[in-house]
Amino acid sequence: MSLNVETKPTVGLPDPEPLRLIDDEGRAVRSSARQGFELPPVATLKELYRRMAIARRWDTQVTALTRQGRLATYPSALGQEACEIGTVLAMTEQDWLFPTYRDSIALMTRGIDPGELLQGFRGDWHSGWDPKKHRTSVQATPLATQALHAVGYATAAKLNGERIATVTFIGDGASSEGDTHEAFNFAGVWQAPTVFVVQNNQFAISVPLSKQTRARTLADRAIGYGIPGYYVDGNDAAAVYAVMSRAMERARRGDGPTIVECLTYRVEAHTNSDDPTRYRTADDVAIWKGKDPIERLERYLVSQDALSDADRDEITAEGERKAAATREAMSAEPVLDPMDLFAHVYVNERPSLVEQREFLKAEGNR
Amino acid sequence: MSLNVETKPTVGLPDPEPLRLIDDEGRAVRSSARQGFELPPVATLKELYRRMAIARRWDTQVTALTRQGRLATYPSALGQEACEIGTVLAMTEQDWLFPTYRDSIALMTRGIDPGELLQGFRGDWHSGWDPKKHRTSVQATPLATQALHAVGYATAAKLNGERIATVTFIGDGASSEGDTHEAFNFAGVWQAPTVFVVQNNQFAISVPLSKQTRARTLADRAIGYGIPGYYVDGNDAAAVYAVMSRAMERARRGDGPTIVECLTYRVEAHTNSDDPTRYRTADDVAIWKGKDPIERLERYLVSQDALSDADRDEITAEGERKAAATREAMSAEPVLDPMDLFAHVYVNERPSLVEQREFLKAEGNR
Amino acid sequence: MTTTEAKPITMAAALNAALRDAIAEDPTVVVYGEDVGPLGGVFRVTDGLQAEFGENRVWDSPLAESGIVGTAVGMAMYGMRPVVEMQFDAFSYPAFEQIVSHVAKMHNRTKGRVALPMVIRIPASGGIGGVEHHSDSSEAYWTHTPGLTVVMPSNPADAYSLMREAIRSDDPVIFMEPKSRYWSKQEVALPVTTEPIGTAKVVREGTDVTLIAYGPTVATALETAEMAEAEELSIEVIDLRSLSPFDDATVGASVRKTSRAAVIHEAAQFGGFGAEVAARVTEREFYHLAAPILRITGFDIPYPSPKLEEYYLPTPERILNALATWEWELP
Amino acid sequence: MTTTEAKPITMAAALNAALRDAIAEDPTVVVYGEDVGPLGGVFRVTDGLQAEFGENRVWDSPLAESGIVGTAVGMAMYGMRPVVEMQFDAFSYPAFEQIVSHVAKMHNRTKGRVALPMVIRIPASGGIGGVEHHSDSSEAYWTHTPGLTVVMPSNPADAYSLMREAIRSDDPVIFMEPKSRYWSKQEVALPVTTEPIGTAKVVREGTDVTLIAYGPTVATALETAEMAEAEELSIEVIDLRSLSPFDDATVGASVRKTSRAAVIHEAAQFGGFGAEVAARVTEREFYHLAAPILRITGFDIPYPSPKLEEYYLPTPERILNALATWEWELP
Ligand SMILES: Cc1ncc(C[n+]2csc(CCOP(=O)(O)OP(=O)(O)O)c2C)c(N)n1
Ligand SMILES: Cc1ncc(C[n+]2csc(CCOP(=O)(O)OP(=O)(O)O)c2C)c(N)n1
Ligand SMILES: [Mg+2]
Ligand SMILES: [Mg+2]
Repeated sequence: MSLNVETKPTVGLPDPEPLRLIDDEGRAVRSSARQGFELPPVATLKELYRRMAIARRWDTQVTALTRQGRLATYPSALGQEACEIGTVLAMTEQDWLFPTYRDSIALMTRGIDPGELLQGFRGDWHSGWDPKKHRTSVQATPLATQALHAVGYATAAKLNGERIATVTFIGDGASSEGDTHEAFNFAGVWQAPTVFVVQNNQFAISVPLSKQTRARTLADRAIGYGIPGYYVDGNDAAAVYAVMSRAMERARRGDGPTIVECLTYRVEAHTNSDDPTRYRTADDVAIWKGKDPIERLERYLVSQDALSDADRDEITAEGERKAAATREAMSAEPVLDPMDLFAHVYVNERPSLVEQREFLKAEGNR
Repeated sequence: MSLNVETKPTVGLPDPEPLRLIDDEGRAVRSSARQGFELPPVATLKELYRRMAIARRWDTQVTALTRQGRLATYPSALGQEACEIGTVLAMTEQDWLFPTYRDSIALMTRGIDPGELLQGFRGDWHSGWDPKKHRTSVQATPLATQALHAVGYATAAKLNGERIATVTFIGDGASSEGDTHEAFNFAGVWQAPTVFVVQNNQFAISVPLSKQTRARTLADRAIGYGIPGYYVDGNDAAAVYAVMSRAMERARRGDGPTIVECLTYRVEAHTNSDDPTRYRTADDVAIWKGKDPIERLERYLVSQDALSDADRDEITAEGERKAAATREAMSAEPVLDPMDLFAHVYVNERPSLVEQREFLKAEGNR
Repeated sequence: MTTTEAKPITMAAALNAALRDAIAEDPTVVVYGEDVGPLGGVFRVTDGLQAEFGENRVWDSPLAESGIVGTAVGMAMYGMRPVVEMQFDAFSYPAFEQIVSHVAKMHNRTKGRVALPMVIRIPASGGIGGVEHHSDSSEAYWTHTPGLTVVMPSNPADAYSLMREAIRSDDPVIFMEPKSRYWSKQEVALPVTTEPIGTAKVVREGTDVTLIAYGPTVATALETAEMAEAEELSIEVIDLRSLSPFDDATVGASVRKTSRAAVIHEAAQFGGFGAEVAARVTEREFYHLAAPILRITGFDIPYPSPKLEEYYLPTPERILNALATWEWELP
Repeated sequence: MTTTEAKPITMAAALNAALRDAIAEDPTVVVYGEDVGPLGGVFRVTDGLQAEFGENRVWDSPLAESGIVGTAVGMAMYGMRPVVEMQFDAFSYPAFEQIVSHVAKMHNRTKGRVALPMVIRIPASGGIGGVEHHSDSSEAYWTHTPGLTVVMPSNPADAYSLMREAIRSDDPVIFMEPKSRYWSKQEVALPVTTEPIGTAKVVREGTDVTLIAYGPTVATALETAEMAEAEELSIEVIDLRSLSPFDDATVGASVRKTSRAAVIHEAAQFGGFGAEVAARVTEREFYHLAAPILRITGFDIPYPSPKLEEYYLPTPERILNALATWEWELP
């Protein structure tokens, strides 16, 4: 495409220390260490906190429902709320999200009804919401494949003169797939308005990061595509939000893609059917529980006198409301129509599928 | 594997100026600009020159034979002799090469008989030599796929305690494929003794480098894998040889992989069936013809009084001998046995293929 | 719109005209892939399109097939109609996951909310003396994948018409272009509309045997029919055109008439598309069949090197020999 | 060597024992893939192997299937016997190019000079309530590819024996493990040697109909045969075990005896492996067949979500209904 400018970019390597704006203890990091980013305003931090707390409550509820057998499977994002919510709040409604199975809380936060959202994991239908309505694609299972969709969508928008950006989440494990490379590279060459959020939660099911890459950071890859890369403390919602906001503006402005690695930790098992005791110790998990993104931001807000009892009550109530709605949605036994199996395979009707549908119908009537 | 050391490497970005030891005019580059590399001894430079000149003569002969219809196709490496020969001379006989269709002159230089070597391009059989005898794999057509074979072979050798290295050539176009990424990454994580030679000849058929990457250099990717990367003037055989020698020793020593980008130019058409006038001007080509790797080294050797008339005569004679042998080999009409079609599909005999072979045999007898 | 008097044009030119007309007519149509820009594709099917429509409609992408198809999925989600090229069958394999797990499934998994109107062009099959990996016939991989539409024209008129329809279709289409027929000519006036996707066509009537062919083997079947006339064997030839959906009605009617059929393709026989043809026609027309449906196809070996491909490809002689093995007097 | 008295073991345990014995016996055998190390694989097939043999024999690779298969090609060229895992059928697709263009072709293109003794394990098919992309049946893609050997055991004894043979084979083997049978038990004494690759087995004798099944559908076919007894229909069941090579002799003999056959699989019907079975058996045994060979298979749709898979999978009822559609009195 002619859209790509022919000058070579000058991008440096990301700082080897993950960028953080609020430290583990909930204190603002001194400005000189902020790599040029500003702490978002308190109102924004409060909203980040609020949405993370609600997401945590909801995620815990879904895990519980899964244990009770109400869902077939559920990959929890517990501990990764700063990455997920920091990203989503930096998006506008017009931006598109291309998520993975891990990112249900991001989708919930983007406003997708939990009943629709969880259809796939309950096992009713592969995907339950209208991607176009929520500008949020299906949750991709084949790893890294969705990153290319994000680049394609963004490029089409750019060709069409629409000033939006797309975001895609990629796991540390998925970063090893060829598609991640191709997505980074196409985005670089086409200067696609896409922000890649590499959620480095340090595990791909059981496989630790050290078996996935020998690089210092995954963000170090960015320079190989002429793309700016950031290495961010993924348990610091303020930092994720600040970096994502800048990257999204850059993309919408037409200045191209960004790779943002968020270093975090998968606190829960990979899914309910995983047994993490086989590959990591409770101590490891405890260390990372100690770096909890929600508690960290809470401490900061408390230190700023920015979190009233009324705020807390409202957040708790909203979390409980979401949890209750989800419990209710998941306890209903949906009536599924097996004839739907044939309805959406093609847009254009196929005689052979009509035959097969009639066959199944006849079997039901037998 | 446990073989990979758990410490993170410290590798820097390659210099943005391609490393050269002998400049366009055939003068030795001053030591301060040599990035810590030494000019190889004159005897080595002479051998590089000699082999390049022979390769050039041979390549030209094969192109001519192709134009005469003796071969189905031939991808010439004219202008890329420094990359090809500089690489091959840095290898020992024990090292393995995993080449592409572009690298016939490397294979010829490694001692593969031209008749066997060209079987594939003549159309007799897919590949004509014994890879094990020459420690040289088949010429890969599906782009970048061979890079993974090189990594696997190297890793197996390492697991087996054998101190060899593998080399693979990758084109600038092929560097965009997912397999290139996976090969770099596996090599980094497994610390495979593999040297990746990215022959950046600035075109993938008609597609110029600017549509292939937005990075400053392809070698910039190396840091994203924790692998050392070099950006080398691919028309300077001395530089290619020096960097490759260091990389190969490093690999054989057990210190892991290296990525070496050699900046060069594809002077000929992609293959005989290509029409480069559609996508580049004669002027562009002329510029690069002016940077000819063989002339450059010749000038240096002459300036050192290192090239006698006897040397020149010997080289010309050897080149003509190779060319004549190839003409002869390619003018013979090989007798092919269609029954071979069924002989090698499996090691274990298959009744169904025996049936099909007998069917074809009966047809022939009809 | 390309409007021409009837004149002989090649399949490559017909495809080129179809792409040109589609791009001109619909601003959402974009064409990209490897070498489709200034070069016009290695088979010149996209010749001149970038010059005419600019780099925002027709462009060269990085060399990565999964990337090409994966980005096309995103573009189609946006509302574009991307037409992308895989340079040869075997070079579509890096895109296999994107095609099978996404292109084929998106409409279904979203309950019809997201359609993917995209066309994946694949210069297909052999017969052109191509070296290793340049002559695969990949149709069986795609036809077995629910969610894909797979077509393969055998002549310029169908090439034009099917391409226009494929681009207009809201379903993703694998568009296989028989390489060996690119330069075959036919008298056609453009634009031309032939039978729609899903329709096979009787291209020669006959009474004794039905030869079922598609793409490159249609010419072989017609030649066979010609030769058979001398032996007073009347051969009907069907050009499938659309492999998926499959036109059971047209094929069934012919087989009920002739009672004998053979399917001809270049791909390896084992698990090839001919297996589906034979199985489904037998299922439906068993009591009308006087003999088993034969498959005259490639052998179960990798596609041969150029000098050996003549032994591999189905020829009229091989087809006639095969027909002679039937027990014509039985049952 | 695992030596046990006859006792009930699961297919997962049998596979685990086979891998253990192969690693112990042959120093060139290595096992790698995603999560095969400390976790022992998501289905525990490699459980305990890394602890027993160390990280240089069994290890977790980066998450990239093309990388896994591509490096295994290189290892096999070196003389190793890599056994690699694709976590689910659909996740083998990124490796499609390496498998089809290299694994399948290396021995042939080098005129037999380079063999690739490697095994690609694929936990296959559905029936376990897996979410999207976790229940594909990919066998038709592999069986259509010349150069590959494709096996699929249905029971623990075969799982052990076929795995040992696959690892010893100098040809590359696609080893499909029916996920829904991983926990099914059988009384077996290890080590056990059953029929070799290339051999199908009559697992139940009968006289009226032959049911041809493999992997997960063998149990379904046996259950059908049991139920049919009540209706005084005598069903013979064949477990194919080896899809490629295909055992024409065993299947042919059975069909000549029963005159009627049906093939049962989970994959979509169109272009599925059943098409090959139906086509080739019909070709060879046409004059012995009293009815067309039926295919009772998945529908031509993407594999359904967990709550709908029961409507998709072939059941004994569906099979019996299908058999009832034959015109039993004809011809
Ligand atoms: C192509 C592909 N290969 C394998 C899998 C099986 N799988 C599902 S999740 C997973 C681990 C992914 O790890 P990561 O990318 O780090 O994401 P996380 O689960 O940690 O969020 C694997 C191997 C898959 N879904 N797709
Ligand atoms: C996977 C794959 N896609 C496409 C092709 C067709 N093709 C053959 S060579 C080539 C260009 C390769 O360019 P580059 O990697 O720069 O190598 P060069 O030919 O310049 O040496 C293409 C597109 C292929 N061989 N393999
Ligand atoms: Mg992870
Ligand atoms: Mg190139």
